[in-house]
Amino acid sequence: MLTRIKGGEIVDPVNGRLGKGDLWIEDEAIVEAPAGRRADRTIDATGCVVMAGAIDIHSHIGGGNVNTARLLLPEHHAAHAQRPAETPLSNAGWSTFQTGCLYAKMGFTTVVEPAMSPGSALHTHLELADIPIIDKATLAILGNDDFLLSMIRDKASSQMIEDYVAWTVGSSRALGVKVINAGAAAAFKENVRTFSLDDVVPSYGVSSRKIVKTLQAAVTTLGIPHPLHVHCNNLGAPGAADTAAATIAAAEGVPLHLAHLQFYGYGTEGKRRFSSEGARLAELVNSTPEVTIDIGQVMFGQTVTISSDVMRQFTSRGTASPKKTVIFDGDGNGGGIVPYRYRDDFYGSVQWAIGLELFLLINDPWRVFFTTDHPNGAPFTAYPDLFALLMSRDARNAAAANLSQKALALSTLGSIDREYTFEEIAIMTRAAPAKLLGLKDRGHLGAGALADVAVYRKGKDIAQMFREAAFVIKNGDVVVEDGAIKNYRWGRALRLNPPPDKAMVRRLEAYYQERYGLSLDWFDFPDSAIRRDEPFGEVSCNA
Amino acid sequence: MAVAWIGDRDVPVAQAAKHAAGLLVSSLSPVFSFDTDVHGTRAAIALAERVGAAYDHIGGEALARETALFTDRGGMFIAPGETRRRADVVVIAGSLPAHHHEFVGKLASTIPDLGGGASRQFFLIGAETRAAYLSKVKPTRLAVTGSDVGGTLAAVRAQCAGRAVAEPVSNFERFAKALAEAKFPVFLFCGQSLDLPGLEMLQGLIADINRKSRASALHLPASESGWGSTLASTWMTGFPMRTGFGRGMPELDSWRFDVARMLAAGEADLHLWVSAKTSVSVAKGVSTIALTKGKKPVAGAAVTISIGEPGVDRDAVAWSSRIGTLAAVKAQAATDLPDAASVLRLIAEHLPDGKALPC
Amino acid sequence: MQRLMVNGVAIDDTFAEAFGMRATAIIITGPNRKWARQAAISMTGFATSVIGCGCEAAIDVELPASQTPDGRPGCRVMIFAVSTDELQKQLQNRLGQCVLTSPGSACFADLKGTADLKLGSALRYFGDGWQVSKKFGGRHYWRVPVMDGEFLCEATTGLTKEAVGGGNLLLLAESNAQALAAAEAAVAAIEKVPGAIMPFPGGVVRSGSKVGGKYKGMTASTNDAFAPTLRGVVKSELGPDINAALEIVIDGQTSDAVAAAMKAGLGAVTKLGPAKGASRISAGNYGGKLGKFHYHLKDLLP
Amino acid sequence: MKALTFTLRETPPERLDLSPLTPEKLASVDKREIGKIRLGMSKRGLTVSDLFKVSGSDLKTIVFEGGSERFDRVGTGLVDGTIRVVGDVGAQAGRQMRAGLITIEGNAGPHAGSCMRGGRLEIMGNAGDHLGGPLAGELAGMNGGVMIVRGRAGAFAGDRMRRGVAAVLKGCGEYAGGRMIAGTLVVTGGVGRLPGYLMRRGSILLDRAPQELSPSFVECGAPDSSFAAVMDRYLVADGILKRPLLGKAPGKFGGDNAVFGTGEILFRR
Repeated sequence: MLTRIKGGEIVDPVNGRLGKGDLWIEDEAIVEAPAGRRADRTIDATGCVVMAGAIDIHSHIGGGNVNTARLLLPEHHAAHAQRPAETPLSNAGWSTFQTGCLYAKMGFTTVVEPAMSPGSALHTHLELADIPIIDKATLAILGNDDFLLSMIRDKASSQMIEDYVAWTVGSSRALGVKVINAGAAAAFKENVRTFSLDDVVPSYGVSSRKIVKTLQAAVTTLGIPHPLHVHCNNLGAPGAADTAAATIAAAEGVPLHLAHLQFYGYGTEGKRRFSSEGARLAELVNSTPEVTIDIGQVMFGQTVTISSDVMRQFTSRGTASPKKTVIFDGDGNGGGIVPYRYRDDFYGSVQWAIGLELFLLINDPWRVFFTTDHPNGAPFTAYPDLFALLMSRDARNAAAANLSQKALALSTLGSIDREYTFEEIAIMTRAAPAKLLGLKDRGHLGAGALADVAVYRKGKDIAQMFREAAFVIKNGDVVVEDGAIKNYRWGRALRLNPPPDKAMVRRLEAYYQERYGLSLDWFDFPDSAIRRDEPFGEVSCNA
Repeated sequence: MAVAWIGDRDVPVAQAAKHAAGLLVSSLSPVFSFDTDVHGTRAAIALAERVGAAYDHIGGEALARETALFTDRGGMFIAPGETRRRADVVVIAGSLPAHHHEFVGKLASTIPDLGGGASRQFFLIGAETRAAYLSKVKPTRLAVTGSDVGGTLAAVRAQCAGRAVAEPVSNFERFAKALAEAKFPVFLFCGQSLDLPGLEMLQGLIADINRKSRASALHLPASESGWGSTLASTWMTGFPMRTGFGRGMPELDSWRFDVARMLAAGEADLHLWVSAKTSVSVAKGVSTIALTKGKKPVAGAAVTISIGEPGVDRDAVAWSSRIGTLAAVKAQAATDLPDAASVLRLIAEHLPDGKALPC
Repeated sequence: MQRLMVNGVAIDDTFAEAFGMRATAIIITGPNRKWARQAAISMTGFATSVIGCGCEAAIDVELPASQTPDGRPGCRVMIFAVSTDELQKQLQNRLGQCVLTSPGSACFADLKGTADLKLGSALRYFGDGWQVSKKFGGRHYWRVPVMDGEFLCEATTGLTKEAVGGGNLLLLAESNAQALAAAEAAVAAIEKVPGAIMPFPGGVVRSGSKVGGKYKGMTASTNDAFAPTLRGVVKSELGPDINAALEIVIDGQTSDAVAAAMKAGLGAVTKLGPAKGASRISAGNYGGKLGKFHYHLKDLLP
Repeated sequence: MKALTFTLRETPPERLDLSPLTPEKLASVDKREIGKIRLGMSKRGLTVSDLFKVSGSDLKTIVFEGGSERFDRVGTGLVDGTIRVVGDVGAQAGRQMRAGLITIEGNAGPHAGSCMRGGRLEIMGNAGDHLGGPLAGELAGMNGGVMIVRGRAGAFAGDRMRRGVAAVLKGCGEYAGGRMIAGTLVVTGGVGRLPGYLMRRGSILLDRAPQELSPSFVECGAPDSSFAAVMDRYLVADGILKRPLLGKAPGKFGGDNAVFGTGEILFRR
């Protein structure tokens, strides 16, 4: 089927296409304007902005810890307003089904769950498979697992470590590798309560830095497109900016991605010893081209923090609101669920301002990514409001007027005039994420690209524009029209598929038999276990 | 071989499914109870939404208590693998159902290899515990005269915090010493022998210990399929089991949607039963659709369709306490009996809108 | 000065001049009348004048067991001060030192006012974490464990800004014995008036004062115009037949309470008559310039 | 004006959600639309006019003539006025009510007075489990007001109670006052096993010594108590009890020592 999206304002920075024009789609792909053919279907995009489908690189949308958070907070789902049923299970608050619908309505077509414990990969993929419409991907967590730490301690060859990383990525169907507070979860099991970049994991004698560098090297050598995705040490602690700075310095010319940098932007100035280091971190990012970051913006209201940084979550259980938490010592990382309410008080205001400072002071939209670390800084449903804050200085000032002025005085936010353009938004949320993740088929509107398209009706209310897209097209299907789901379909989980090294498989089989009394089969699964047609889409590694 | 019946009459599966669909459509208050794998659960919940049904696990009492621990309090938990590799003190709170004895027996025959613990000591909380499967490791019994496991847990926690008790815990000095020296004590628990207050008390004890040192709890569910269904229900609807769709949107109510209660109270007019392991007893005045593994129709059931047992007749995805997560299970002896999900999808295809289930 | 005569007692045509104050009232109960009174007396000791004591306080009325919140004998105690802060401070100190300490005591609010003063809310910390808060029947209590059980104390009591301090009667007699008899009669009558207290010893003050004095720092000094031994050397208010004067000072929950108290006192003294008691009754004032409340004796005659 | 009266036609064939029928919710409903309000909670979805004959118009005084154990959520969130049920009710009667008066002349199901914050809920018959208790996920139960059950209550009476006074006159089941945060639970007629289990603060007041206590409760003496005297007088004066409950010097168990040990069970000796 041939579709013509007519008369919209096309924003496609990758192909340098900016301005009014038509976009043509044939079946699942974008095509050049076909000479002499008539469209089977024409979508009127007059007065609209036309972009590629958005890509979220860091959003906790499924897997064990996310599900535990749902289980912990039934009273929050119950508070959801009653809505008429539209599409299967889409009125079930904070479910997989609703997640896909809500993302699609905002024009997002690919979302990465960034914290999959390899041991519970099947559970994660089953949840992702029940997220409709959009494509998904996961990052596999390494860096607190005994097998890796033991190899580093025993000075295993880099080849062996790469084989292990490749096996983990392949068997867990991941698109990349994440390391979370490297070594801290292992140290916490031995009753260590704080852990910094150069602290050493007991029983292994391996430093956090060593773990990060080892994984960074393996990821790079294996040609995994997405650089090692690092959740630094000391998240949330006043003074964590020093840790983040040290981690940025540790990139040493090799690509490294730092997740939710906002949560490390905390200094120790002022009466409360809590201040913004947003400007300092932005400057460091600007001057370190091999580093990319995402923000983890804080927006106000009730949320729940979900993290595999079990040490950090344990530490913050006293701030839980409502007062109930789950702390899980898993194989490797585990995790913690701590409900939290961001208030527009001093601390909340500082956090809010730091995120915006990072967004606005990091110059290169190709290296800064749009996230709230859903749901840790805010649920992803707050994205439209965040777009408005980035694109309008007036909107920022209006929001800032209601916050703690003492807190804002400790940040540079008030002095920043920058407003994001549609082109920059398209880079940050489409082109750059596709490049970062190695997804060549999306993030742009050039011929041959996957027909993932978001059409937004321009208006004064930027938040409203991004909240309910006029049209969203996924793989050539119109899935959203005027903010409502029109078509239910099943996306895929994008994965890498490096071939497993036979010696490594034998080694792991022996390891699991000896240490767990289980065969390696327990930790793998056939694609058929997902029970969807083509549950996975394969992405190739760099040569 | 017949695999589907309408009443006593054997019919093709499609005809039975069509009849079942008709009953579901005309039912005003259908209820589902099931004991199946994750995919059976997914299909059952998707069908429940379509026909406005409430669903529960078969014999869901203990599961409801374990669920309530998570919804009402949360807690600290540990993976079974870490338990095996780190636990130098193992405390069994209450008794454990037989299907966990093999795993605990493995704990008893191994020692920790991580975290520095050199041996493994066992303690049992609750006077009623008789753990023959642990006889080799000579567990120390912690009990309070005249108290059940709930009272004993309370006394253990009070004594650990240095507060007075009316009646002391037996062998407490030994336990206190073991805790003080332990690298990583792990408490094993199950909702079958602990009620919700007992489960909360145990978690309180663990929270107290974690102020200064480490400890955690290993959840050994009363029903593995029940826990798997709980996880699937939670991601699909936002709610665990005992959720109903009577008003369109999912509502969680562990009292109202206790399916056994609903049947006893005459609140349900149709009962869809899904279990290849156990067979339904048909309630009076309730038309029953039985998806069960049998060679004969269920007496009194309006429709019976024979299904394969997850992991036995059919490949399945099920919760496993061995790894503390969902596992792909290969059929032990594959048969061509359809799995529950296929039959449920088949029924859905005969609903008036004819749409496929989303699961 | 014109004088009215009532039952042979001369009444000066003058007025008592009084001031607005802050006040509160509480009920103190005990295991029996003796210990209820003991706690109340201790609490209101050394509370004769705001000049030197920070507050003025006394038992208002004694309450039988049937009229107290916990069914035990009790006393209604009133306490007056010039500011809310001072009142709170005095209340807290006196409650803590004199009521909390007294065997078997309990303490309840007995005034609904415009603002709250802390009672138990201030003392609860004595419980060192073992104190218990209870709210029921629209009231809030603290229970503080002590050596004979629990000190039960309502969390707060009311503050009134309508209170009046400094109502007075000057009782002038031919002899000391007659002056004292008149004063006792007045006190006995005024004790029955609800909402009015007499903070001086036994309700009586013999050291009436004037404002200021010749020595630096003295805010008040002896009322020389009414001192019989100075009758010849200063401008005296006393006639030749007067050899002793005693004053009754009255603080009231309201202005009406002060007036009622003065009226009761006047009635008792005039009823006693000059032979056994006072031959003349006057009142203290500052010419009407300082206090907002003026109680003319002629308006209060029986 | 005559009370707004809902006269039940026949036993309801499904559970009903009666939360729409409160003075404040009905205030915004056109009188002709009242009959169309959906009450049924199954697919059947019966409406007001399917179930009731409606008469009267005084929104502040609502009467249900006839009740059923399927009457759920009667008086949810009541902020003013009175609701009277001449009959039984189901689950969650008076849930989250803030003020006003609800009288149930028959029995009530589970979670009666769940999370109520104020007002008065009076149940003439028996109540089910979780009297005043929170629903799944909620961390506090009854949070104020007065609740009286003139009959028996089930297990977990006063679960996670935080404030207010709840009284059960003919005894209740196990875990009375379990997980209490604060507040006062009065029980005459005996309590089941393990009262006060996991209570952090609060008072459980009994007319007799409890039978099966957790060993984490310890005996704490019996001095004269002004509190007992004040509470006894309040309970009688407020029409909750006919006779004083605790007497001059009640006995005390302190606990739950598994938690902080700052709760109490007081009982008449």
